Amino acid sequence: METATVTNGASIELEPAVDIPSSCNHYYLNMGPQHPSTHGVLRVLLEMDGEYVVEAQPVLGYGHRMHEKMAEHKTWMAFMPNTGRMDYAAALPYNHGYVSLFERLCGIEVPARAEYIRVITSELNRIVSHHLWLGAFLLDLGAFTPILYTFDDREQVLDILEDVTGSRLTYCYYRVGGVCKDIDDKFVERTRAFIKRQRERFKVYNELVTGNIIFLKRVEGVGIITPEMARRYGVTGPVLRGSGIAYDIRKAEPYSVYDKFDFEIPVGKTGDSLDRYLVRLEEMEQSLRIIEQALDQLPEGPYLGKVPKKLKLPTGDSSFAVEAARGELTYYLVSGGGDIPYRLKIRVPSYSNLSVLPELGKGLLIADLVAAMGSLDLVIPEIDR
Amino acid sequence: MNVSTDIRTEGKGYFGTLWYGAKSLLIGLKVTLTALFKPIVTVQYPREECEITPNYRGHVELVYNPETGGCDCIVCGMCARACPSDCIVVKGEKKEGEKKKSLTLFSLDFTKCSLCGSCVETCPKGALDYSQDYNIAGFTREEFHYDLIERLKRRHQQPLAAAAGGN
Amino acid sequence: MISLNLYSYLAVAGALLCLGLYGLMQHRSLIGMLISIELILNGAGLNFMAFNRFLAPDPTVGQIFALFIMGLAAAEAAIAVSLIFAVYRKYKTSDPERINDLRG
Amino acid sequence: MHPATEKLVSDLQALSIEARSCDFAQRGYHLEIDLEAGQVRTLAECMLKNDMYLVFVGGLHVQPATEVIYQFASFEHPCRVVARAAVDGNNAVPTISDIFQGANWHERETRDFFGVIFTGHPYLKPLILAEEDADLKPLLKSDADLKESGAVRWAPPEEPAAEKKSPNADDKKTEEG
Amino acid sequence: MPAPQVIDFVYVIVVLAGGIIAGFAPFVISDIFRPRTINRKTLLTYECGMDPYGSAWDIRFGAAYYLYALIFLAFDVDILYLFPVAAAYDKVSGLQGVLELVLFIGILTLAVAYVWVKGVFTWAIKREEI
Amino acid sequence: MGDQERGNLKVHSYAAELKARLERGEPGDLVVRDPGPLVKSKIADEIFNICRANSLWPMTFGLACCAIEMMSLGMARFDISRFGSEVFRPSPRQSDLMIVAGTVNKKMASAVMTLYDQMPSPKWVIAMGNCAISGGPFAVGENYNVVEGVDKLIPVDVYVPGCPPRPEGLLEGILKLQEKITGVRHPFPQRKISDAPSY
Amino acid sequence: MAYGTLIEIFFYFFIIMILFGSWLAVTSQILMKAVMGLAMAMFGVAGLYLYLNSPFLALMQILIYVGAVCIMIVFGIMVGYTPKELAAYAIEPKNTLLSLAASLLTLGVIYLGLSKAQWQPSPGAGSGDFGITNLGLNLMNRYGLAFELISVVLLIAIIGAVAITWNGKRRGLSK
Amino acid sequence: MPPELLRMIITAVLVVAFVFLNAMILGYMERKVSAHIQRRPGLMEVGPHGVLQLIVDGLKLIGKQLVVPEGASPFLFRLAPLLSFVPCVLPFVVIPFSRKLQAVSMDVSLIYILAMTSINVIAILVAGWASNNKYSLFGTFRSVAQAVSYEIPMLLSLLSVILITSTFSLKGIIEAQKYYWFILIQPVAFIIYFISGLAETNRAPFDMPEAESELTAGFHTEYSGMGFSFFFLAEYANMFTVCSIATILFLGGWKGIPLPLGDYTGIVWFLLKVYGLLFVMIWVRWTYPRVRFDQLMTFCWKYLIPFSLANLLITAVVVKII
Ligand code: SF4
Ligand code: SF4
Ligand code: SF4
Repeated sequence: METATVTNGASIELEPAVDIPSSCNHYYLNMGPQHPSTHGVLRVLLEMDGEYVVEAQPVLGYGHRMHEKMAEHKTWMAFMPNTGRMDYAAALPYNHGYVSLFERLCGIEVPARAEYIRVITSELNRIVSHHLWLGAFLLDLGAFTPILYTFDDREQVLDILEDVTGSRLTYCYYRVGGVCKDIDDKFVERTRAFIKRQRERFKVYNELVTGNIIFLKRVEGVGIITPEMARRYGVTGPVLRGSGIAYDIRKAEPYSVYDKFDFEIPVGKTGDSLDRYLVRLEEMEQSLRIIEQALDQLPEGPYLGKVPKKLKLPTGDSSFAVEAARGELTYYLVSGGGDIPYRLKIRVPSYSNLSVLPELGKGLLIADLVAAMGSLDLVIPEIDR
Repeated sequence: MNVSTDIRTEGKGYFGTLWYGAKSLLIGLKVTLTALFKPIVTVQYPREECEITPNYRGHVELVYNPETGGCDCIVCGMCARACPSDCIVVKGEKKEGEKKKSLTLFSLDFTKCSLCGSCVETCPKGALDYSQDYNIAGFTREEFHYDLIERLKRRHQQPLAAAAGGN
Repeated sequence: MISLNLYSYLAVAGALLCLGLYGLMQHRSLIGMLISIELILNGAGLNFMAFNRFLAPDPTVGQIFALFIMGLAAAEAAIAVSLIFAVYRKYKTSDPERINDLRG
Repeated sequence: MHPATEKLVSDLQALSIEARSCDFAQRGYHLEIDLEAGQVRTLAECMLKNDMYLVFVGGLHVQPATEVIYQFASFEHPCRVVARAAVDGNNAVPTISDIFQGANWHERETRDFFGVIFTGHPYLKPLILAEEDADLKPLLKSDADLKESGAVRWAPPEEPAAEKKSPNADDKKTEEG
Repeated sequence: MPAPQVIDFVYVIVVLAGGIIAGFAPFVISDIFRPRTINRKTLLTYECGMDPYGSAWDIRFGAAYYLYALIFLAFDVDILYLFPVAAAYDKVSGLQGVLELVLFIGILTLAVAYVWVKGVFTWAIKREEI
Repeated sequence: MGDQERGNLKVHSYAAELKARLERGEPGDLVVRDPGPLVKSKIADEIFNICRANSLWPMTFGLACCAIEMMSLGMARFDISRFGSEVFRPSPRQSDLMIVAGTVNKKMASAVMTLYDQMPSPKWVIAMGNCAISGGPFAVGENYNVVEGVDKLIPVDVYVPGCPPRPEGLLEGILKLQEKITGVRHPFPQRKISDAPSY
Repeated sequence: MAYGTLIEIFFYFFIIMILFGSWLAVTSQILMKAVMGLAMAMFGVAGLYLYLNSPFLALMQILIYVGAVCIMIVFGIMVGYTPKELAAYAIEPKNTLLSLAASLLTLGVIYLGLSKAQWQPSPGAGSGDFGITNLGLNLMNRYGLAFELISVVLLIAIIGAVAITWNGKRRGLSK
Repeated sequence: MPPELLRMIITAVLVVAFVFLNAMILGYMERKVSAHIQRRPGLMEVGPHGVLQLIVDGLKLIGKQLVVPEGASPFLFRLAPLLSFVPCVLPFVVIPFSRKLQAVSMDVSLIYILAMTSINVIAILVAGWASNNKYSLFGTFRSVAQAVSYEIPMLLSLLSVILITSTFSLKGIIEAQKYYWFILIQPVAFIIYFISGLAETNRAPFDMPEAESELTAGFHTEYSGMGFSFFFLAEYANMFTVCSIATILFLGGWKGIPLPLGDYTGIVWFLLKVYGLLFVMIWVRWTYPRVRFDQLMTFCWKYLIPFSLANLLITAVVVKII
């Protein structure tokens, strides 16, 4: 066997990297960057006291991919693939915000059909993202089977989306002025079938997960985010709604054709992990409703409007907020003319959702920290950009 | 709409929790047991091919034009310019007695491609399309620096050879 | 047949006692001392059992004694370790000598 | 304008911060504010009082001085505010991370990318970049690309159509708030 | 002549030997054939891909775990005393046996009750002051 | 302990080593010491190789978008477990295969190298996705952070291109790796595809 | 007879186990190893109990000492010591000699005692019912009081230990 | 060589072989059952329906490098897997597979099994401590606190059966279930025993020490190759032991519909029952999330122990009344 340099079993000679005073019970623990529950490449530096977390300090940047830098060197279309890669779990809302930003800045009309297609596909993508989250969250809680069930459902949507967009994950489907491919009857049919199927699946989720006493005990009262805390941190999306604030960009600043649909904003009461879980489940149902209505109302017409071949951006700045799967996504673009943005600031939802963690994690048990982190629905490369 | 329902266990009491918990656990077991006897959903890949949608975006590929027996590319270089990751290199030369340039090199570095579709969309002649290669893997990265003309030739050996002979 | 000889058991018990004593003086940590005490108690238990087997008319007495010794050893270990824990928490050290320093 | 937004504008007025209202359909925000570096904390406090939340803090590398951009919005009513503050001579602005805790990381990130120093920040260490790259400041423009701060603003309302033929140019009116 | 139960335990010891051999054999085979490459950080303690902070031996865990072990220790020994009693339970006279057992278990229950009331079993989800 | 105090916690990294490796452009001298097996036997090696090829336990290690497709591969639709590789081990000590699924940037690079080092040999690496192969969409002129290909850090055995590759692609990669280990490609006779799975 | 020898061999084996284990327990600098030694010695003693006709006690020995006391001690080590502190506990030679002398002296005394004493096996010794049932009967009848008392002792041990260790406030009790 | 000695050696070989075989069957079963619960085929390609997979896995682990990390205690680090594996073999000696298929019949068999399984805890402690890895140590603490806590309801529920039978001999207990299985008169004890058994063997939903999402791989985080596989062998052997005790005490052991050569073929019923229980264990594992550590302990002390104490008392009284 390979022997270590310290041979007699005592680590007396081993100097610890950090000199923690021996009177201190606390110790440091790296959780991540490679850790099953940090969903990729988040690293949380924990200061622990036994099972309790004294301080949880996320260390970001292990997935930093220079999106903001790249945006400043590319035309809008060339940056398009990047938007789909920031939040790979729900790429279409990112595409949506990005193209809408340019449409807003340059005042480009989008055909109604294109807007409907966007809404349908975005909502499908939101459901996919929630599927992924649901599975991963339960995996964090130690249940392995639900993730296979949700992925099974997810594959159904991915099939539908792949048929129209050509890819399964990192979509690059929308274009300024519309979408790059029309949907057909088969799409409508399959989507309707999916809606029916998904409604039935909710029952399975509820039986297997929601009602389960172990699950409830794991999430009840864990990781409470109060509305006041949410405001200070700028928490968004289902996390915010779980805290009881009914704020949804789709309602607050209706973009695209969201004002034409009848849907509700689910909100929680206590702001614990259970509320966030329930909010997301209900959101899936609401998305299904939106898709249903959109399919019913789907107008005929072109799917790609008239767009100048080379987009000339006016000087000035513009901001566009959309409700991505994880919350408010804001693109803020500063343009100095030409066809390349001068600066594109992307405010991603998980960023602020994660920034709660140091306060949220204080004094939590490590198992609760994992549960709370899972309920925040983090996509790390989105945070790091 | 408020989602907080009566499922919370708080305040259910000692025996209430026990009763509720036992019931919920049994229901959970029922779900997995029914799943155990349902058919599997797996597509067993190397043995069963799954259907790939015709819209699948594989790496880009030159489109074969049965009329000319080659491709329609006019070596305008639009695709190469549109590509955000500079994966495409197009070269052509003007042969004697021909109006258009003819394609001599069309290389694609697939390892940098992000499958954005710019090249396909910008091509004025529609000479590019996505392939259906969804299951590629190799031992070196150079294997994915494709020479698309070569690939086109291999796909349509006969017609291209005939066309070459005719020239 | 040394396994049928009372003295071999007594000798082992004696060895346990001596080693325990040695350890008791040797170890400077409370836990080490506890370990040594456990050894001594074991020696005693062994003694009881040996006498029970070879000398006593009633075969249960020695067994019950040995059982009780085990119970007492467990209780003693529990209390001792919790004392160590309390001492540690109070003085942030478990070294008996340092505890003296701190008090003095 | 929503009454709550009006109250915000008047509150800001009282703090001698002037907010101009903008056309939402084109810009995606309702109020625009230009700030001195020293006013940042006043603004943030006022925003917190008016129940706004912080959307982001970002940098913008322009001449003559790097600008720090703050965006605020409200959960209750449609109101989005963009505030720009140019850094002072030391490349610094005061931190607002004690007012809006969410700003903590945004400020660290801005330091990473632009090298802006947020005075009073509790822990201004690299967040996104590796420790070795602490001085990289990747989003700083090269001299060739660097623009005047005026060159990235919406043109004043007097001369909208003259300069560029933006389709929505006639909508572009900025009123003094 | 050894007592018969010793023969039973000779079986046990032979199986023990078998187990030890079975335990060592794979290690030996493995020792012969396995590769032994050492990279720069192969011998470093794993901590999610980072260099660990300090040694794990410097950690002192909280009282909670330790308390469980402690209560267990006393409890376990208590229950073990019940073993011979249970084996003889059908032979003792009715009332006396029941009484003694009830008394014994009652004392045991007292211990649980005490610890329960003390709140050892109640972990706070969130520790307020650290 | 406050933030300031944490400031003096040195974040250890391979910084210098990383720089050198990136400049060299290839992994270079990874091995510190390799005495080799006590007995080198060809037959034993072949037997072990067959076993190794059929029991590749990957490490749970996802970096970005591609990781989701890697997860998909473990899920019911694709089911990597048919090849005995569903045992995603969270600890590198127990895994044989590192699937680098996603973008490796400079900050992550040292962790990738550490994890690779901590895997006991024999070990293999699959670079999944264009990012892991060459930096993918991020290998552009203004790149300041992304490592252009994980093969600059650690030796890569199989490359699976795509952005992201379909799970079948990764499966193909694993089959390729089996081919590399054993030297032969196992034939998979095509079965007639059953009707679309009923749900 | 083959068993006889085999059994004798095992007897030596157990004795060696006891001696080696307890030697490890008292001399090892690493407390963890000391506990391992203790466990080993306990096993040996359990083996000797077998030879003393009491498999039940042998098993109890394992259950209580190995399964409970050793675990307790390990917890104690983990809670109370760090290797750095243990480094401070190096054995001083003077101390060693002293303790060695003391224990050797004890050994001598015991030896003297043993050689002087003349124990006569009482009639019927070693032939009674060593079984667990008989033990239980005696425990219920003749030693009933002791049986109850030991549970009281253990109750007090639990209460005492919890009272010493438990500091409710530190954990921020929610109830 | 005396025939008795030969018998001993054969016993040893059979027992050890069975431990390995059992691990393979269980490993295969676990992976197949979980796969089908999740609606996928599971092992397929290595051997027909993947039956050779576990052998292949085992051989691979043999051919894998063993890493003893720097800073670990080398001796204890290597000792731990053996310490975990070897005692797991021992209980098989006394398990009565059928009336005549039992190597040794002691009158304290049950205590013997309990004593042997309790050694596993020490192995876990040593493994976790010797690794000098925080995750391992963490897993160790949890695992040990859990194992010791759940030992109490386990013992108590066993005692309620012993009060009825008044014997610790496994054979005797089975014979005592002449007319009915004890699960009928001791259902509470059975449930408590089964739950405690799940926790004792660290199976989900009580798989604290291996809680992947929190502690990576728990106490065996640092173990590679054979070291790791021995922990698995031990886990599976322990599962078998726990389930066979449940079968013997509550489900009538080898009893079932009489078969020819009943004294030997009882093993069919015995194994059917044991693997049935093991199936339930696997089924449960793939259904539930993991409970939190403190809830686990709370559940034990607040529910299981009071209930089993009550059950014991009631049994004690009822036995005397009848
Ligand atoms: S799809 Fe996009 S990245 Fe790929 S070659 Fe075409 S333009 Fe380039
Ligand atoms: S854009 Fe089309 S025609 Fe032009 S070079 Fe590319 S493939 Fe050829
Ligand atoms: S290759 Fe494409 S999909 Fe994969 S990580 Fe890179 S950007 Fe994401």
